[in-house]
Amino acid sequence: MSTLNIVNKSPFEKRTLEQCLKRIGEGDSVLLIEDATISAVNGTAYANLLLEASKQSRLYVLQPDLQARGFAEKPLLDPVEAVDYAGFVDLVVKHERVHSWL
Amino acid sequence: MSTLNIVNKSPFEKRTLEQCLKRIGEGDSVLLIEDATISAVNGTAYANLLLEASKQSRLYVLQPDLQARGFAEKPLLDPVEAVDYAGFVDLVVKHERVHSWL
Amino acid sequence: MKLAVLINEGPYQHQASDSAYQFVTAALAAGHEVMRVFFYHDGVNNGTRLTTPPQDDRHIQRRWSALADEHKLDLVLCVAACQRRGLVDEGEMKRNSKDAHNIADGFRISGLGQLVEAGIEADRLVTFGD
Amino acid sequence: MKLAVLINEGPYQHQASDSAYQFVTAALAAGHEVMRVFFYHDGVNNGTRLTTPPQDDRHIQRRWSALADEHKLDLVLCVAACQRRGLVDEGEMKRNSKDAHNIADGFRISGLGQLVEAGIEADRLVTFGD
Amino acid sequence: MMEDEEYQGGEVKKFLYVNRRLPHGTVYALESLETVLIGAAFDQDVSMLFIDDGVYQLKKDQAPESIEFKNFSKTYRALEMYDVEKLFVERESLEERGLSEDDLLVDVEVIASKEVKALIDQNDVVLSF
Amino acid sequence: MMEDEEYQGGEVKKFLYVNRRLPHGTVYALESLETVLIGAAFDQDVSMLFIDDGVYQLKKDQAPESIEFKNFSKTYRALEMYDVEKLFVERESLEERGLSEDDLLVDVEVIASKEVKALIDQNDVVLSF
Repeated sequence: MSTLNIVNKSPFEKRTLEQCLKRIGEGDSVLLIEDATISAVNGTAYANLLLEASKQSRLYVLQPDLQARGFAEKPLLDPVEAVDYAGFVDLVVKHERVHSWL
Repeated sequence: MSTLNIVNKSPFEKRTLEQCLKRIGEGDSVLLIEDATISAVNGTAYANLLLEASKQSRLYVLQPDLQARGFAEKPLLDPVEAVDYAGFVDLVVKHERVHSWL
Repeated sequence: MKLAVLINEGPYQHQASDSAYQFVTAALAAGHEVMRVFFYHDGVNNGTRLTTPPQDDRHIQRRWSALADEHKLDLVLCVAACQRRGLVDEGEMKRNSKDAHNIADGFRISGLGQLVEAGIEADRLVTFGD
Repeated sequence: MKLAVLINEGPYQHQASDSAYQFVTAALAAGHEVMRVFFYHDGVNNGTRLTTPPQDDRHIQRRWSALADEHKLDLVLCVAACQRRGLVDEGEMKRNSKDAHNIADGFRISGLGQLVEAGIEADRLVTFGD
Repeated sequence: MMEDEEYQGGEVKKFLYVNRRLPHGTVYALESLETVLIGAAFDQDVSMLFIDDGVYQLKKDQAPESIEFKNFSKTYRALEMYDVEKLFVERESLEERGLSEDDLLVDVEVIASKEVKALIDQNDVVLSF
Repeated sequence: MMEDEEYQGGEVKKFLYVNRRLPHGTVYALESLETVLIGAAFDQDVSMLFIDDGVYQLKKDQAPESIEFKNFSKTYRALEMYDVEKLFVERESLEERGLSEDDLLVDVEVIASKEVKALIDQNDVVLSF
């Protein structure tokens, strides 16, 4: 697969998520970590942004960071897959390069 | 005057400016410093946000920070007044409190 | 007027400490009193004497120390933030069994209460951060 | 696979160093090689041995030092970033006429070229920052 | 620091702590809370306002043990013992995030966005990290 | 660091430096540039991409002497001497900010937002601070 894009900030705080999503496409993936994990939860104002992106990119969320913020039990957006740190490592290995959007 | 609100981040990077503007009103002022200064320049996508806010709040921009970023000669939005650090100090003195939106 | 300043970021990475320095200099020039500059969070990193910035760049720590010396400024580093980040004076060195200290002239380490006190006693508190 | 990691923020203020630590631990557990962890910008602040975090909290520096010891990790602090922020080893102490050093076990100070080299030699470079 | 607890200034000011960031990703939420707790010893009039991502600081079920962080969220429940009883949360901030009062771990007063200015205007000192 | 300049690995990779932040407010623009300059000694294939607020790094007339900062913006003009000749700027990022190519202090290749992915895909290593 092409690029693993990592986003770590809440879309309510910074525009990083939308700035990342508009430059990626077929074969790219997005991994939400740290404060960005809350955007994977169902029902936020940015849900559509991710649903739209899921049409061509795979979306992942780092479960331990979501759990830290109190969302282990809340339903996630359908196309988002939860991974742990081992899964994070696998994603890095499977993609050709990693791009951290800081 | 009521509150001097300080914003220091670009509206293209963080949502701080809009988050500040929607909670202030009559008697409040906004001082743009550091990376936020570029929003005072004419012609950016966030010009209307500031023009709207100027209907009830006074807007200031820290000139040395604007100059650092190469905008000393570019026209500013009409309602925005440029101040130097001495002017920044005066604004702090003239308002009842200071609120830095970090 | 009596002013106090809060700085939440370290030197060089963010403009916060620079902006605060320019603000304090202008406030003093205008005849105001700056009763305290409180360094919190990564802001405590401004207080190490071990930096060696490039010679053609500003020396943020020395600039603060010189200003403190000239104007008898009270530069306070938050003790809890110092402990998390490795800012140490002689007292902290002994208390925490460390083998070195790194605090610069003109800075002192004290409690967060000094920030609250500054908020009470100053007419205005101005915060600089990220 | 051969991995390299870049950390751009100091301990405690941002999650970057924590995330990187968990990632490196998981990578090692999965049998990958981590050929270098490079600390740049405020990231160099992870390498001071003078921190004393609260006893019920994680000790970020010691955790890195222990991991380096166990897995022969190469933890490199960028020299230019160290000079701006006050991270000093014995060599830097002498070169810059400082009176103390504060670098922790398992870290070394070297040039930015070590980051570029990591980019060349590793199969993947993963960055953690603010 | 014992000296902090002996403030005899007598002056009482109204302090507003404005919390706008998520917990854990940065240290600000924790260090804001520590300031509030220390400040309680000064017998000032303290309010806390949670807007924007700050509302996540009060989310139930936080389990930062998953990333080896201390779980300080329970401390918000102890604020009452420090006479910090005025916790304000902005309704619009909750709604945008798909959250409701039931998701919060303490009792709060929910206010509208347009009431925030009046709250700020009532205070002497505003601290926002 | 002399040892940096003696890299004998022989391998050539394509490095893309992605710049997305304003200069001066944070140190990232300066330290990204320093990495590019050091990296030049390794004879790699280097490109720089300026998107979002990163386009401000190339703004003419920067005068950070006003805040006692070093003016490193002239260094972008020296990149050619280091064989760093591929500077890409995104058109949409310029437009949103009311800027045009004439505002920039170096010659660049202006590309459309939808071309960014292809550029990234051509590179082996992406560095973004």
